Amino acid sequence: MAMLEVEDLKVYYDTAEGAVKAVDGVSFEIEEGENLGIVGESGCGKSTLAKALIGILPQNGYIAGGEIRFRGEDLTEAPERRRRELRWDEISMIAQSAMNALDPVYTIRQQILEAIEAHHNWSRTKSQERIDEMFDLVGLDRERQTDYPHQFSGGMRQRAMIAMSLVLEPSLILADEPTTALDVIMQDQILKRINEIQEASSASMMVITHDVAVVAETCDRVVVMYAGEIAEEGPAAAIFDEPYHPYTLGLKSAFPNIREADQDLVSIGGHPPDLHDPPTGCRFAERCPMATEVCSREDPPEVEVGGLRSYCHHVDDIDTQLRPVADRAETWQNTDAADDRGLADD
Amino acid sequence: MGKLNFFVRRTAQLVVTLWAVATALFMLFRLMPGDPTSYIVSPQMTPEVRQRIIESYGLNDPLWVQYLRYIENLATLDLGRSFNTNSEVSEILATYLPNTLVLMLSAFVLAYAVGVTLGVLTGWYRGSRFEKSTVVTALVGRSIPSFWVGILVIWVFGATFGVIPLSGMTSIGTEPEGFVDMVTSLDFLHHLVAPMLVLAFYYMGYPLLIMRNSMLETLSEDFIDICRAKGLSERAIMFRHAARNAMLPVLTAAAIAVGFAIGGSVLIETVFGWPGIGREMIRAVMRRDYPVAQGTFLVLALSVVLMNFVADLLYGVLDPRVTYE
Amino acid sequence: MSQKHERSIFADVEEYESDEEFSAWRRNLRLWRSTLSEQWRLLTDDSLVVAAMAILGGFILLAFVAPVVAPHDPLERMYTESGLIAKWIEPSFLGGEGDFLLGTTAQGYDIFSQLVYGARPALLVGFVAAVMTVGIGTMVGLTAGYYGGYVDDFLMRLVDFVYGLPLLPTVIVLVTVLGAGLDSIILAFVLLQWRTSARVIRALVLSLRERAFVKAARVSGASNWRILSRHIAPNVLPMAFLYGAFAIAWAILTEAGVSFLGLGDPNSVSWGVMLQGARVYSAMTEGTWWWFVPPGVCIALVVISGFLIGRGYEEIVNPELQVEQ
Amino acid sequence: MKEPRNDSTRRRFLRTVAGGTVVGTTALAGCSGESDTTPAATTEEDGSGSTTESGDGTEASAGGAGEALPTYTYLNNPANYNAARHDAINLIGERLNQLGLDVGVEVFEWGTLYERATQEFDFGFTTWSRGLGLYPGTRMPEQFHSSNTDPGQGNFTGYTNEDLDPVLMNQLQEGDRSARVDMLHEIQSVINEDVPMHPIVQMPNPLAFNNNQVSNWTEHLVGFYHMEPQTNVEVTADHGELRGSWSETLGTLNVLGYNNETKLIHQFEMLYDKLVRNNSNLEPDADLSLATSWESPDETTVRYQIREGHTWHDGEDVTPEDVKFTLDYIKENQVPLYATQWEMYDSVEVDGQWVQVNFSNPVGPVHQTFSNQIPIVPQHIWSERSDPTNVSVTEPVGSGPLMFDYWDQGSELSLVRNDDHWNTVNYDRRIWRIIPESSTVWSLLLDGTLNYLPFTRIGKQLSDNQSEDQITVLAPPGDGWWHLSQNTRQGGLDDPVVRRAAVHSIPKQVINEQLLYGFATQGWNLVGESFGDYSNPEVPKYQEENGVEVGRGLMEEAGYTFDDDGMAHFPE
Repeated sequence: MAMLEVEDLKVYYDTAEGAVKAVDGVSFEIEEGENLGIVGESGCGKSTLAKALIGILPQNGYIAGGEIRFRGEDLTEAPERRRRELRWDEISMIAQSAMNALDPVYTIRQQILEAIEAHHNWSRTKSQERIDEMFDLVGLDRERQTDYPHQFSGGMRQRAMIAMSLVLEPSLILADEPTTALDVIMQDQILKRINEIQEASSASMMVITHDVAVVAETCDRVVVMYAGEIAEEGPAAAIFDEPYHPYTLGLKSAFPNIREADQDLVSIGGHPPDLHDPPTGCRFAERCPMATEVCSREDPPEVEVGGLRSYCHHVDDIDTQLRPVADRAETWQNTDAADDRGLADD
Repeated sequence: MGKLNFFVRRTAQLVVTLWAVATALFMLFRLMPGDPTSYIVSPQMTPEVRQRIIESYGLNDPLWVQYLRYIENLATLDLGRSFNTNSEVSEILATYLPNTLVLMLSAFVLAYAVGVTLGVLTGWYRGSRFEKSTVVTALVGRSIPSFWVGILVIWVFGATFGVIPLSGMTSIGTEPEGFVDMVTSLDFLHHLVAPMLVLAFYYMGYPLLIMRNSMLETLSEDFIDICRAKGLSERAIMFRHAARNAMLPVLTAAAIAVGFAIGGSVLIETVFGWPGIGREMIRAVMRRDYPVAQGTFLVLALSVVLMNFVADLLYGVLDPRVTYE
Repeated sequence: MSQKHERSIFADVEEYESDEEFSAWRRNLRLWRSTLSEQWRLLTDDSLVVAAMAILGGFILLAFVAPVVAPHDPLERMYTESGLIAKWIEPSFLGGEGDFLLGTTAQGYDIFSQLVYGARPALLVGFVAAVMTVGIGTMVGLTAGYYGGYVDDFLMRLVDFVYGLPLLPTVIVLVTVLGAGLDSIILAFVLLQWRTSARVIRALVLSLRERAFVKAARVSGASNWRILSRHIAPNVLPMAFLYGAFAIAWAILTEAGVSFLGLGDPNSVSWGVMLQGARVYSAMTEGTWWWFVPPGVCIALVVISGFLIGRGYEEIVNPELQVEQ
Repeated sequence: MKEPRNDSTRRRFLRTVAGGTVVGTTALAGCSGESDTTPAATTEEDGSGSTTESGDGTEASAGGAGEALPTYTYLNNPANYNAARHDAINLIGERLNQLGLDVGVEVFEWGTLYERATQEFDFGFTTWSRGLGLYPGTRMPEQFHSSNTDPGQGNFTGYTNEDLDPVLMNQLQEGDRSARVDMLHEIQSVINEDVPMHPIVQMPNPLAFNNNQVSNWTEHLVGFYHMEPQTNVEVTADHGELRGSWSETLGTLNVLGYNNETKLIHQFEMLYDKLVRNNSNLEPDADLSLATSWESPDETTVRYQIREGHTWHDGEDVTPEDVKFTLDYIKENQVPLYATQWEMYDSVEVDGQWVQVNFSNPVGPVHQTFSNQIPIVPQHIWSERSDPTNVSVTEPVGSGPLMFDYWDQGSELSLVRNDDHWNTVNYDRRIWRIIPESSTVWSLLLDGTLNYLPFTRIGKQLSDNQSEDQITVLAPPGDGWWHLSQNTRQGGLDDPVVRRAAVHSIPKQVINEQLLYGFATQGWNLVGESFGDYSNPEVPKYQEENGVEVGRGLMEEAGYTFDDDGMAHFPE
């Protein structure tokens, strides 16, 4: 049995214009000690997925169907008390931007202590030792525990965030864009640190990012999401070396590959569909260079190919039609409105 | 260094503001229609008596001399004597100010406690029917003229049902036993209830709405999500984190709220026959009792300026990000 | 969620702006129209706001057609058939003699007519005061925020000073100096209340000044006047409208309070003056609620309409308050 | 400065009633200004001749033949100051318009109104309350003497009549009562003919009380605050307290430093004794007085025998030295409130139990203008005080029938019975409560929390509530009246015919019956019937039902014409 099993999960938001189907029938598993990456553009539902897993959906968000089984226990059915017990103790998270993820009016120490006290009845000394340990682990000066967040630099804050997320030795860490807010050098440091820590502890990790490189570096297995659905899933190496879903291909081409220098960066034209009323058939069809009439009529089948689980009508043709030209920018510019409206992160 | 520096600078600013208010007031009262002496000096007094009275008020000196003396007296807290009763203005203030403070502060504290709490809840339960009805109630409280509410309350609960006293601070024939004893007496509390509630209802909307807006902003911050992810209880998040952060603008607003509070209490004191400084000010203004009007007004202005000052200092305590640059 | 106003609402105009002033202005106009109609749509989505607009609209209409609606002149003494002054007459629906819908006052004036005519000064005070306060406040805020430096320092100290004055007491003193009357009340109110919008708009301008589209305009060599009038002012206007709506409410409340204390224009009719009359003639003890309840209700309705519209608009102007999704 | 005797005397009586009227009346109470009875500050003026005729009374006739009469301003007080009077003025204004005078009624705050009328003479018509005090002749010179027409002097209507001037002065120095009566009668008939000032209504001294708790109120011309009614009244309530109310705070308890406000007169009347008080028959009465007997050996000397065995509230004896001290003290310190009085005498001597006051001029009705005015204060307390007007007195010590108990500033004053007084009150304590809202006051009177309302406002409440079982309302005639004064300096109003026409137009009946609910009596003479034989019954009455037509007729007779709008024009 996997540690976390997500089955046909649906997460919707109520809005004035109707329900937004942010996550619409997603299934995957995370094994003990495994690193799973979730990749996708902004607004594809990956952050919503994380929030649903840990149970902090905003007021108008709700789980519309499916199951989240943590070590066999269905969290969607669990009482709020139980879920609260599991939070941080078993499933913790590293937030997108540590800048805003720490309460500005309390010291770092107070905030870590608060997490401890919410779950354990440890003695002061034990808590303190644990916090010291964590500070050492993430490479922060113990003396600065009593600083306020605004006294830390961005990198330090992210380390503090990591220290906080690890303090209760959770089984699963959800890292939501752990490095986005940092500069490149700092990104690298933090990623390394995360990897080290994760290897040292036996925790599983779910890394959510739009940055393919991050996933490639840290994850064992990857789930690619598009418009609330899974596009493709499989081992990290396979996904990046030879993806079968056109979207994955495009995404891969959109990010600099550390291994292949001098590569042109491309961007996928068009924008994700309106999730109030998602299109029938393949949701990527509108932006897909390979789309045919069947794509917008029928839901794509699940296809096992090359060690991957892929959802596409045209898996068979991808090697011949798309892969050779995936690096070219014009391949992805097939739609006329090429403006990126820069939708806000959800 | 930073903190001290800030304190010194802020204090200097306070003094300058007070000086400006005092100066404006001085000029204002010299602009009042009619010769001020005509109100204190009976035209038929002997020239000697008249002269003596005018001199005793220093009204015959050139304006700038009067001004300098006025400022000098202010600095030594000498606010002059009432034109009407000859009593020292400082004495009048000492008599009425505590009464106003009791009424205003109790109403203010109540309004802030209830208003902020409801603000937290309405912010937290955004979109609920509770939120909508609370917000509308708060708006109504701010919109209905407080003096009119006071009149209705007296009419309904006082005159018709007889559950509240109609006027004053103590029952008729109650010998004063000292301020503390009076304030803690049941009789006093009975008299306090109605004006306090009317005032609090009027004050409440402001902190409530500000707190709600501030809560909404705070609740959209990432750290709230983290707090929830940490498995904290709703209450802990709502109050320890969201409310604590949302408090800051409410605090600044408190200074402004004091200004409104004073306006409200001036009217309520009049309606409820509360022997307070606001009622005394109205009397003095109506009767052209300049020294008393000046004195009471200065005290009211002082309380606003002082509140601003305190709010600034408190802000520094409550928000660790303030650096006193 | 917390998408800030990063773009000027003129963003696309500026991008394409050429020498063709004419077409630019046309674009301006079109953009304005679409922005306003969008805001109008959002505003009218809220049923409370629609109700508030309907009430306010009703009163505005009433103010215009007052002579048609009111059966009598508000200050025309009524006489009974036997030639006596028709005073303290009960409303006709309660069986009072004569044909007075809401009865008559102690002076023999028709209460309903007074109520109808009372809409005029209320709205006059509300709108004139609102336009003036917000006008002055916006000018000061723009100047201080945009030019910064000593100008800003001076203007903001001035605002600090004005903030040191409690609203109602100051208005009372000013009205005493200026002489009782509607114009004095408006003037006194404006002299104080511009402070709020000045402070808020300055803060807004400070942030606008740092936005990309303003910086870009400055780099491209646009004059101060051009930047102010084309880039900053239009973005400030929604906030100015917002404070205008609140100023209407405050002005009417202030007028009512001051008139209630007897500082209103005694030769005119307003709701505040009516309430004062009811108080002077002790209508409360007489239980003649038809005299002192309707004016209060009217004040409350108009004021709450102002607040509701203001609040509704605030939710649009300030995206933090919008329902998150 | 040496002044000829007669001249200085004349000046003395020309003073207006002092401070009280100007400053002391309250803006909110509405009853204030009704009782400004006590002549207080007066004086002597600088010798620079300001008492000479100003002569501006007759030169103002601006209007040419056939032209319309100018527009006039009728000064009105705000409704919250005195509602009934406010309404009455509006009503008279309407009638004057009907008469054909272009009169605009304008409302002014009381201080401003008074200044416009008495300092700037910027008015056509004006009305307020005027009290005459015990002796109705006291204020006659002030109001009508030709030499008193300068700004700030009492004759604000600018009326001049050289023939009347000597009469106005002499009645105040005349020792013989019947001669005084004759002179007053003459003044009344002349003024009634020329009408610079005319009484609209004679105001009563209204009192409402809860008859379950209080009884036996007796009447007195000056009002129910007087010692005689106050010692007659009986309290039947269990608490044994007389409980009254006023809308405004007292402000001070300094009997030498107040502004003659009614609310304070009410307190000091019972806290202090006076040399002589007049009873309800307006006669000096030893039973009410600190002096047990008095005599006047010559026309400038009065001797008072001081009551023996009387004590101050703190237990010290009241001695003739205290009386001498008081008189010397107020003169020495020129206490403004009693300036009229201290200017009258030169010196005071003690002779055993007797105190002799030496006046500088003959004094006529001395017990109505002097002996009944000055409160006697204890030497052992006041001798330490150098600046009597500015002393802050929080626990006054007097010798009157009530003693200070406590003063909760802004809330209430409590006075308790002085058992050692020769004329004790019939209740244990008297409470004076500050309640600004008159509606509240009535509720409290009805439920017995309060039991008497002195100086209650005349209005619908008084009228309605008198039908309640537990409420009794008394409204005996007082010494005051509402005057209609016309500015004789203005064109048109300089003609007695126009003034008479205006007086004819006053709807006295409507004002009394409808605005004053019949509590007052229609005014017809400066000195009303309440003054007994001082009132001249021969004076013709201006009380026609159809006054406007009568007035018009008068004017037409004198050659005035009326245009199509009904507005009056000067004779061709």
